[in-house]
Amino acid sequence: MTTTTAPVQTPPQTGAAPGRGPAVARQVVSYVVAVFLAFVVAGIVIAVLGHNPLSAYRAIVTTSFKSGFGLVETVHKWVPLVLLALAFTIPLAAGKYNIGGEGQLLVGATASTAAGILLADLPLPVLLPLVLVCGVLAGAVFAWVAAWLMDRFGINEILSTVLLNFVSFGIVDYVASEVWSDPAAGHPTTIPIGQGGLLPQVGRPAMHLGVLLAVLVTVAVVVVMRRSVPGYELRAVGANSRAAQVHGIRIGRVAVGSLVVGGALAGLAGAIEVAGVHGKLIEGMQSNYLLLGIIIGLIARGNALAVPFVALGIAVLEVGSSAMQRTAGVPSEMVLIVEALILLFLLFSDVVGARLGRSSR
Amino acid sequence: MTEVTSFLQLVVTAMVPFILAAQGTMLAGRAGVFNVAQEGLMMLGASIGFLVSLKFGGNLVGLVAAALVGGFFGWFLGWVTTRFRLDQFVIGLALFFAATGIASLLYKVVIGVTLQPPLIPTLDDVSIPVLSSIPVLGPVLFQQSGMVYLAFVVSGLLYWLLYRTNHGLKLRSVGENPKAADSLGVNVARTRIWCSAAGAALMALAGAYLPMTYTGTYTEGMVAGRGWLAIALAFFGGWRPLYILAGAAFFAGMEVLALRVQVGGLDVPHQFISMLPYVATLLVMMFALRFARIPAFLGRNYDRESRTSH
Amino acid sequence: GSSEPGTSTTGRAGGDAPRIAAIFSGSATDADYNALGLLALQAAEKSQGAETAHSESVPVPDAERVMKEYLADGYTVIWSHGSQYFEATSKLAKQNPDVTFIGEFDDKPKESIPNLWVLDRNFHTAFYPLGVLAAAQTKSGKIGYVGGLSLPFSYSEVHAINQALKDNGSSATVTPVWTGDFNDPTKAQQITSQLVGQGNDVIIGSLNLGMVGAFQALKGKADNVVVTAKYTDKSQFDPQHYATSAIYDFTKPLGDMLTKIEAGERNGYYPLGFKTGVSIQTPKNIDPAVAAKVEQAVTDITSGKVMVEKNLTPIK
Amino acid sequence: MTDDTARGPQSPRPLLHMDGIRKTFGPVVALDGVDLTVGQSEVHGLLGGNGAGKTTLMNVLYGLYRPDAGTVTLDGADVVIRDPRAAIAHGIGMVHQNFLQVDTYSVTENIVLGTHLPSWPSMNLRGEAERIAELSTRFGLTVDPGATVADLSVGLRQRVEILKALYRGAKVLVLDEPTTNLTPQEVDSLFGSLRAIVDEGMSVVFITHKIRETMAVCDTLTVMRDGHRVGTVARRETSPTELAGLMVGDDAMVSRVTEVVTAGMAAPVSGSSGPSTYAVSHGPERVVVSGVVAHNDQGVPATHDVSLSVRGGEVVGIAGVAGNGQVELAEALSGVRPMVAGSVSLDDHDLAGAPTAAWLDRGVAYVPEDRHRDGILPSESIVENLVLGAQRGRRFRTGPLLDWRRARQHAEDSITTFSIKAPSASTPAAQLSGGNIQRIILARAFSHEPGFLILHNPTRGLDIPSTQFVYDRTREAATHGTAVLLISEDLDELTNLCDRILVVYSGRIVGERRRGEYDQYEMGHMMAGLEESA
Ligand SMILES: Nc1ncnc2c1ncn2[C@@H]1O[C@H](COP(=O)(O)OP(=O)(O)OP(=O)(O)O)[C@@H](O)[C@H]1O
Ligand SMILES: Nc1ncnc2c1ncn2[C@@H]1O[C@H](COP(=O)(O)OP(=O)(O)OP(=O)(O)O)[C@@H](O)[C@H]1O
Ligand SMILES: [Mg+2]
Ligand SMILES: [Mg+2]
Repeated sequence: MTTTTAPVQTPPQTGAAPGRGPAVARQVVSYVVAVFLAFVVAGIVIAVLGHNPLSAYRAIVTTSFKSGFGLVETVHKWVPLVLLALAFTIPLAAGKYNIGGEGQLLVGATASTAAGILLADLPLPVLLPLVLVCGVLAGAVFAWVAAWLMDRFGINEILSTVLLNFVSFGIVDYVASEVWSDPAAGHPTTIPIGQGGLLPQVGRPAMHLGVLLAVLVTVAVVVVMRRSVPGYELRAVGANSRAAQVHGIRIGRVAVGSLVVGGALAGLAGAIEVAGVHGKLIEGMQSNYLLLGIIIGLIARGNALAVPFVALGIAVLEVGSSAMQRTAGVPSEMVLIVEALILLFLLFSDVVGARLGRSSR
Repeated sequence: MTEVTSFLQLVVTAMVPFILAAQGTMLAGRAGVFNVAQEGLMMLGASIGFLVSLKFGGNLVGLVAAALVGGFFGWFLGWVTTRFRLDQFVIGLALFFAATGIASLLYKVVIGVTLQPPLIPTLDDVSIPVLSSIPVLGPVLFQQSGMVYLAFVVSGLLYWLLYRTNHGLKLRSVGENPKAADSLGVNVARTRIWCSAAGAALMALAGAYLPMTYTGTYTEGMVAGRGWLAIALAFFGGWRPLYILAGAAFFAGMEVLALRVQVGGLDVPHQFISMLPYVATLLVMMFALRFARIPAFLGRNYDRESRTSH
Repeated sequence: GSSEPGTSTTGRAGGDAPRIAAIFSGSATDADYNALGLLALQAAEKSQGAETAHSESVPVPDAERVMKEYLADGYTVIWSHGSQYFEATSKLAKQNPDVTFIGEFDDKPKESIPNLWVLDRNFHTAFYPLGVLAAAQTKSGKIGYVGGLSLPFSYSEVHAINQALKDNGSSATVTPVWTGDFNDPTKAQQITSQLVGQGNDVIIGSLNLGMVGAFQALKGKADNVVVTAKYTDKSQFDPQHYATSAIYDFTKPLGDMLTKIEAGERNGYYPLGFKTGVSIQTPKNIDPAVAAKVEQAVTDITSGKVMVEKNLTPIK
Repeated sequence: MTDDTARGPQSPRPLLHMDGIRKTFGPVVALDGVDLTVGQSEVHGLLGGNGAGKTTLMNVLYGLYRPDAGTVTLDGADVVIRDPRAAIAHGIGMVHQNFLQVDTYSVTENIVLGTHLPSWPSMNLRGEAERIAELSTRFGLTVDPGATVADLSVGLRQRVEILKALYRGAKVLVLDEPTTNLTPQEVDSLFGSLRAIVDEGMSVVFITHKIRETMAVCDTLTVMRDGHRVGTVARRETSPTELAGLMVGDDAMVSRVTEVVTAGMAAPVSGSSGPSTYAVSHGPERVVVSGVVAHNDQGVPATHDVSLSVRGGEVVGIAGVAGNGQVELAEALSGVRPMVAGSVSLDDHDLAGAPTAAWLDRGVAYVPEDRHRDGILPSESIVENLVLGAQRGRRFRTGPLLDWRRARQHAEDSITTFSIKAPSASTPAAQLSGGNIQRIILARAFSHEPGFLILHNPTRGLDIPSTQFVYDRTREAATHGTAVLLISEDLDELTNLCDRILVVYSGRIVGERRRGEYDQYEMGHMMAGLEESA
């Protein structure tokens, strides 16, 4: 371990530079192993409960792919999942945990609905963008509240975002049962938004164009994260916020900005749910997208490029879970357990991988 | 019973799940383990506590079973984060998912299809002679179920353990500077694993309290965010047992007050009233948090042979 | 066939027998609204020889997807059990003219869809006699109404109680409170404790699983208080305070509608009432005179002597 | 300080013997069959460059690291030391380089931590506090047992560390680079305590890379290099040059690094000065600092009214004991920490109040003290680390996007010019050694072509060749007209490099000396706040 002094010129050792190929391959292998083990363990549980694991899994896989209908349902589910996963992942890159995706989605959906109802008569080219923009802005503002509390008062963002979720439930309930309530709905639901606020549908079975929007947004996020200055600064803050600060990056702004952008994406998810799926605000429309978004972000290990693919896998699982319940009689809670197992095995595969790597040297 | 007394009695009853879950969070956190699975562990505790009480008769068995299962989850969290140094937050969330799933699954598997929801008897009030006849405070503090006394006794014991014993000195050092603790022969991994297990057991007890006090039955979603609030409470209470007790009074007070306002017929939409506890918590934290200290190593794993973890 | 709570696909396959799919909002083991749905479905299976399937715990936003899955599986009758699904159901009905739908609603729908049967639950009808009971029973003049979400049908129940108070010349007041969730027993327990603490001595519950909590609040305390429930006989929860329950039975309504559907009548309006599936359980723990008044109210409504106004507007 | 009268008799049987110790960390062989023998009642110096394995060897002895091979004998008996608990039981005490203390605990609590104390009904530390007070007077290690350690100075915290070992009845006391942050006076007092400890029959292992210090206090010396023991010599029979040869291992190299090896060796003598061969004629005043007040993280003023100026080509030093406002000053002068009052200008541009990025653009470059904490993005590659701070500039951008190809080219060039040892430009910075991380930070600082270069403890923890590299680069920058401010706790380094030295105490500049007037003892007095002079 001799170190040379300048100005002696020693060429850097580049011989043993590890290529990117094997690293990616290792990642893929660890995903495959984790998913496989999770299904094996869950299969054992399913069998113990007295069901047939194979037919359960067949139900999961075939629902999404055997019919155009299943495919469209899966893709429609993918949209909020991928957006909420990004809403979690982007702040995560800066070391911040956004657990408020569901509140941001709901507030975004509320604002979209408000725009769609108040301006119901506007034509599509005006109303639709308005509906979407209102959702995005509302989500961003709601996330900003948490970010401001964090930045100004040092309140842990996990807490503020979680608490604000509960606040958003009240807001939705109020709007859907007092402000623009649809008395015929039998559930806290608003009246429908104007026709011009609905996303166009294409194909048969119909798919809404929010899917295209989500794809574009995902691509944009990946490019921004990898190639742009803000993306770089975001990663720098996440890697070492002090070093980033010393080198001129305003870490407070980056952290706040990342949460606000995350909130904007969650708000967009809410807007798309309104404009593309429901056409109105429905209490409970946030489903379990928040938890799934977090799982996706964690399984993707915060890598924005992996998020859309993991989200697709989870969408298949989720859409399949009710089919599994219907046709194989397996309680749908099993899917939650499978997801937890995938996460656990993924982490363990790192440990095992590191051990194997060490012993093979 | 006067109105004040009955209000306070409800507050004290509502404090218990907050106290137990937040003290559990605090105990694990003081040793450096940041558990975020409260919500799931409480559901699991509620489900197990209910099912075991039902099947084996007796709330005590149910409570013990809930604590053991919760403790096992906590032990697992402590074990994988010390032995394999896996990320505490990710493991915590995975355990939250798993516990949530298992809680509902167990109920479905054990209860199956019946048209009569099974009930367990709720805990009886135990009134402490003499003390319970003090005006106002007597019925509030000394005419409650055993779990209420347990929650207060646990808080007191934790205070004594942390600040008045040698074990506490060691325990706190593990959460503040594990390398220093390790270099003086304190067993960091063992301390963390046990604190995490005991903390999670308290969380499961907090969950088991709900069916045993409020409902006599288990329903999905009965924890209703109290687990998340327990994390807030741990921060709010500055990771100190007695402050947490005071914080729990505030949280429970807000919860009961929000309902009280409705019952009193105040003309505010009930949706806004339901936001009160959360908004009030954020408002108070804006000011209270300045004084709060968090354990320096909270949520961070310790690796003796790594040079970066100090 | 399987005995799982999640599913049941039994009965004879093939033939002309209808294939009925139902969606429920909660677990069919709830001994409440969803269990009633499952009972009706099982009865239909027996009497009509139908093949049935159902999905539990279907959230409102997912209803459309789940029903579409049944459509894809070739079910011929789809029943959404709960008025929260009505929107999605009528939308699908329009899109799938070959399948017959049964939707639940709390009013007469404005438009009639050729392949949609509407089941109007008319909850206000059953709450009028409960109001009569409260008026006669209360000593303190304070009546508590514990609801879940503040929905139009809940408002109609409170209005019906108020009408009963007025009709009986009672000066008692009703305090409506909302737990925010029909299935949150913890909140129901806390809120009922407070209502009782405030001196309310009749509690009218309009909750599903939450009702368990409302009863727990009284267990072993407050002898003078009585509680009424909804949907099923809930006396087992608290024999001491239990007064009565507005009992609902979907077997007859579902059977009637299925028979008509099989006869080719693919749409219609089916109101629930004391002749069709609704009854007030014989009251307990109260003065027989009061019980007689309740019975009289039911008779008067059935005969048309008393008209209960269906008022779905919010309460001031 | 070079007093060598009191020396205990060398006893025949060694107290401690380590034999054939081997320890690897993944691919790195940190110790390759190392032997060490420590006699009774001696101060045994352990000397070696960075990464030689000194700390690792002692961590093995203390049970913190588990060796791959080798045995330990104490007092003639073989012992197995699995963990620190076992080490303590065998009478081994260790003072780590980064103090291992619980900041929020009192001195007493820190010292008794980990021992068995009865706590029913409640723990009582009064008796222990008295014992600690007694120990401190006995060994000249006075400290208030009730104080919270976070409030103590570095010198006092070190006493707490030594007391921890003595309290546990250590027979062998290991001190890992204990002098790094001490004033010369504190060093003398420490050495006095070490002698007192040895006189009571214990032995001390004293780790350092400073040959001067080993010559001052050690009885015997073991020199390590690259995980091997390269020699053990008695202090009387050796010379600094011989030791330097052993440490560096390569005679050609020794001549190139003499400056580092001999730094400060002659300094104690008043009036002597470092080499003056490179004295340059300084340019105009480039940096003017006046009245700077900066707060520490707790919001308490840490610097008071600091004014100074630096000319182009001048190297100005700031001397002081750690914790006297240097961190805050360095950060304020580099634009990282907002100033509460005062102004800083570079080439007549006022920078106060501007965001950090504007300072960087103006040509202020900062080499922070803690390179891991403030200097690098550990999980990111060398390429990304070299872009840090310049990401908004035009250099690495095409349009709105970063041009990673250009950045990579730059990284590869820097790897060559700064002799960074790394497998490739995409290696994560965390995998590099301290010296190589420092090279990355310097490469980044120099790529900004700085007008004002602030270096804070730039050679701390670096081995001799890397230290020499930093010295060479610093001078090179000065000859190109950069104004250099060198903040350091190492007086040898300051006297060696600087044209002028300002002494800080408690956030104030309390004295100034020019080259030719350097006297380390006098400066030590000022650093301790004892002597106020202009
Ligand atoms: N925890 C560790 N993980 C990985 N490598 C380590 C670790 N500790 C030491 N090393 C490596 O072992 C070698 C010896 O390091 P050690 O810290 O013992 O050196 P040292 O002589 O004490 O140096 P210094 O003067 O810098 O303190 C180095 O190459 C170092 O990188
Ligand atoms: N925490 C760590 N984890 C893994 N590897 C490490 C760690 N620390 C150091 N290493 C490895 O040990 C090697 C030596 O590190 P160290 O910092 O001790 O170098 P060094 O020998 O002191 O060199 P330098 O003279 O440049 O400081 C590095 O190349 C690095 O790969
Ligand atoms: Mg080193
Ligand atoms: Mg060392």
